[in-house]
Amino acid sequence: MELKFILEAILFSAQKPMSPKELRDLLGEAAEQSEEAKPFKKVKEEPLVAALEELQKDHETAARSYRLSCVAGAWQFTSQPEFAPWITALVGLKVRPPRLSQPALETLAIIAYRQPITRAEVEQVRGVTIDGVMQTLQERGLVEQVGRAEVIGRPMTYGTTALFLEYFGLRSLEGLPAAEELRRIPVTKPESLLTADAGLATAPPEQQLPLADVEKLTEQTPPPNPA
Amino acid sequence: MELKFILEAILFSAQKPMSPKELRDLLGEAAEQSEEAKPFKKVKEEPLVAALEELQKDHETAARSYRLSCVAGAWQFTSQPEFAPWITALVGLKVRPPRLSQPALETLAIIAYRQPITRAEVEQVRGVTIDGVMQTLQERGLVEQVGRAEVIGRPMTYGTTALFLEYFGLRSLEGLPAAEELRRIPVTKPESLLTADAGLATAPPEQQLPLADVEKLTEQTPPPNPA
Amino acid sequence: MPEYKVQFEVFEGPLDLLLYLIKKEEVDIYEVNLTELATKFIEYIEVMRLLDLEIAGEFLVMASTLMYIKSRELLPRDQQVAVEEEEEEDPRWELIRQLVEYKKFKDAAVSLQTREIEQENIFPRLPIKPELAAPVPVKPDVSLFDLINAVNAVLKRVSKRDDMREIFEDKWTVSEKIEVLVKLVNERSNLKFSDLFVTVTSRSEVVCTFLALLELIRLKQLVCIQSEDFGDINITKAPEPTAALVEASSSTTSSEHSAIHNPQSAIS
Repeated sequence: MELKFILEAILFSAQKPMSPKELRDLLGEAAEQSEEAKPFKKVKEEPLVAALEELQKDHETAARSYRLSCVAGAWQFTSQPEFAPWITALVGLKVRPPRLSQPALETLAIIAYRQPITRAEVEQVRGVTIDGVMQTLQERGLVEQVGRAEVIGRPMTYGTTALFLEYFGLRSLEGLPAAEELRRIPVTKPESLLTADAGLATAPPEQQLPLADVEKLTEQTPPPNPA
Repeated sequence: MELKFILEAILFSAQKPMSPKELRDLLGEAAEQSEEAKPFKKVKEEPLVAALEELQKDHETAARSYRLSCVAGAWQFTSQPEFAPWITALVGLKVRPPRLSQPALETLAIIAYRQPITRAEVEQVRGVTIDGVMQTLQERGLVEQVGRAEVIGRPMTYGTTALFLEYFGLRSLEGLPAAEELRRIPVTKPESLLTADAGLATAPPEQQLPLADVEKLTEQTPPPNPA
Repeated sequence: MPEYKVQFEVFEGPLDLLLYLIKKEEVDIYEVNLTELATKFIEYIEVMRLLDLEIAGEFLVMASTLMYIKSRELLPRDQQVAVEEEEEEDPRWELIRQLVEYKKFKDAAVSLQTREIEQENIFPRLPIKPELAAPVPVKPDVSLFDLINAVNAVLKRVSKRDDMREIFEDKWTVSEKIEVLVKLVNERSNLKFSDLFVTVTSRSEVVCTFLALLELIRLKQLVCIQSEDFGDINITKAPEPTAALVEASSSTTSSEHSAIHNPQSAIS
C-alpha cells in the first residue's frame, strides 16, 4: 500500500482540513490500533508532504471536478469553481462575509507582502490614511498586531492571520502571486520621510495642509493615532 | 461542460447518497438559479444513468482510494475497504446503532427471499412467533407492508425496503446471495399451520423446546397473540 | 455629497488618481512627463473644487508636491542641477518609485480580489461521515448469508437423491432435531456444519435440521464460526450463556459486504 493513497483515503473521509501534523498523528494512532497500519507508524514530515504534493499533482492531472487543495497549511478536497451552480443548488450559498472594499484589499495586499509592517509604512505606500480600513481588517480577523517596530515610538507592527490564508484559499504566504518581487521593494522608513519632502509624509494632514477644507477632511479620515 | 463531471461534482459534495431522480431534480433546480446550469435543465433518466455508470468506470479505472458506488439505486462516493484502519482512526470507532439480533436477521432473510410474505408464513418457516422482531424490523425501516395476500382474512404481506438494500450494501434484491432452495422451501398456508406439526407451528416455545433456558427464550419472544 | 462618494471610490488617493492619469496617456510610469502629469492632476483638483466636492487632504499634499516638481522643471537647466545636488533625493524619482510600488500592490489587490471571488465558488468536500463496521479481528463469525449458502448447498445435494421420498410424510420435527443437535454438540464439543447432514434422508429433514440450528443459535446455545470464506462452518457450544453471543453476532451482519457504511444508510 502506498502512502499517498492512504493519505488520500484519509482526506477523502475527513470532516475538516488536515495539517501534516494531524496526518502524522493519525498514522501513528492507526498503527496502534491495527496490524495493517503498522508500516506507516512513523512517517517523517518531509516524505508525507512530498506524498501530499504528488497527490495534488495527480488530481490536477486527472482534471476532474474537484481538486486537492492546501489552505493555510491544511489539506482538503475542494470542488472546482465552475461547478458552483450545481453545488449551490445542493448545499445552498456559501456563507461568507461581504466582499472586501478596494481600499481594504490594497491595504491587505501591502500588509500581506510586507509584514511585519507599521501602519505608517502602509500609509506611505498607499498615500492615504488607513484607519477605518485597518479596523475593518482587524475586526474581520484578517490582520492582527504582531509586535512593535524597533524605531522611535515603537509603533505596532501588523501581519496577516491564518484566516487571511483561508479566506483567499492560499497555502501559505509563499503562495501569494509574485511574492518575491513585491517583498523585495523596500519600504522607506517613515521617520526619514518626515525629514524629507513634506509632501510625501504621513504626518497628520492638519499640520501639512494650508487649505480651506481641513474641517471636512477630518470628518472623513480621522487623524492617525499617536500610538 | 460534460454531464458526468457535473454529476461527479454533485456526488462529491453531497451529504447523502443521491438517486437518479434526486440528481435530475437538482439539475432542474440549478438551471432555475443559474444561467450556466441551463443546458442541463432537462436531462432524461437514461443518459443520466449512463453518465453515472461511465463515471463509475472512470473511477474504477483510476483505482484510487475511493470509488463511486450505487447502493439501493442511490449513488455515492465511498472509500475502499482496505483503508478502513486509517478511517477508523480518523472517525474514532463510532458505536453503530445496535446490530440486528439473530432472530431479526433470520426473519429478515426469510422476508427478503420470499417477499411478499405474510407474517404467518414467516412464522411457519421460523417455527416461532415473530411479533417483536417484525416490529423492530418495521421500526428500523428494513421491512414494510407491501399489500395483502389473497387468502382468507386477507392478511398483510411484507417485503424489504430500499434501506434494507442499503444496510447490506446490495444494489438490488438480485444481489442477495443465491439461495434458490430457500426460495423454494414450501410454505404451507397459514390455516394449516395450527393443525400441522407442532415443531413448525407457532405454539408457545415452552411446548416445543425441552431446553434448559426456556426462561430466557420467553423473555426474547413473547408467546403469540391469540389473534 | 453623493458625487463626492463616487469620486472617493474611484480614486483611493492621489496615487490612484495619478495612475489613472498615466494610464489614460498610455505611457510607462518610468517615461511619464511629470510636468504634464502635474498640470493634469492640478486641473483635476480644480474641477473637484469647482464642483464643490470635498477633497481629501492627501490629494492636496500631492498637488503641492507636483507643483514643486513642476516649478523645478521650469527653472533654467543650470539652476536645476544646483538644486538637485543640494538634495539627497530627486523628488521626481521618489514620486515615480512610489507610483511603481503602489501600482504593484494595486495589481496584487486585484489578484486577491479574483481569489476572493473564486473562493465563493469553491466548496470543501464535507463527506458523509464514514461509519465503520466493527473491526473484524480474525475471521468473523458466520454471517446469515453464509448459513443460507451452506444450507443451499446441502439442499441441492439432497434434492438429487430424495425426489421420490419427498412426497412421504416428514418424520422429523424441528424440536426433535434440536434435541439431536444439542446431544451431538455435547458429545463432540466441536461439530462441522457438513456433519449435520451426513445422515439426512430427505429434504424436509435438511430444512428441519437447519431451522433447529438457527433456533439454537438464536437461543445462544450454539455458535457458528467459519474460519475462512466458503470454508466449512464449525458449530460449538456458546462459551457463555448470554453476553458472548450478543457480542459475537454484532460483528457478523454485513462485514463482507461493506467495510465502510455511511450513517444515512445505517439504522438508528
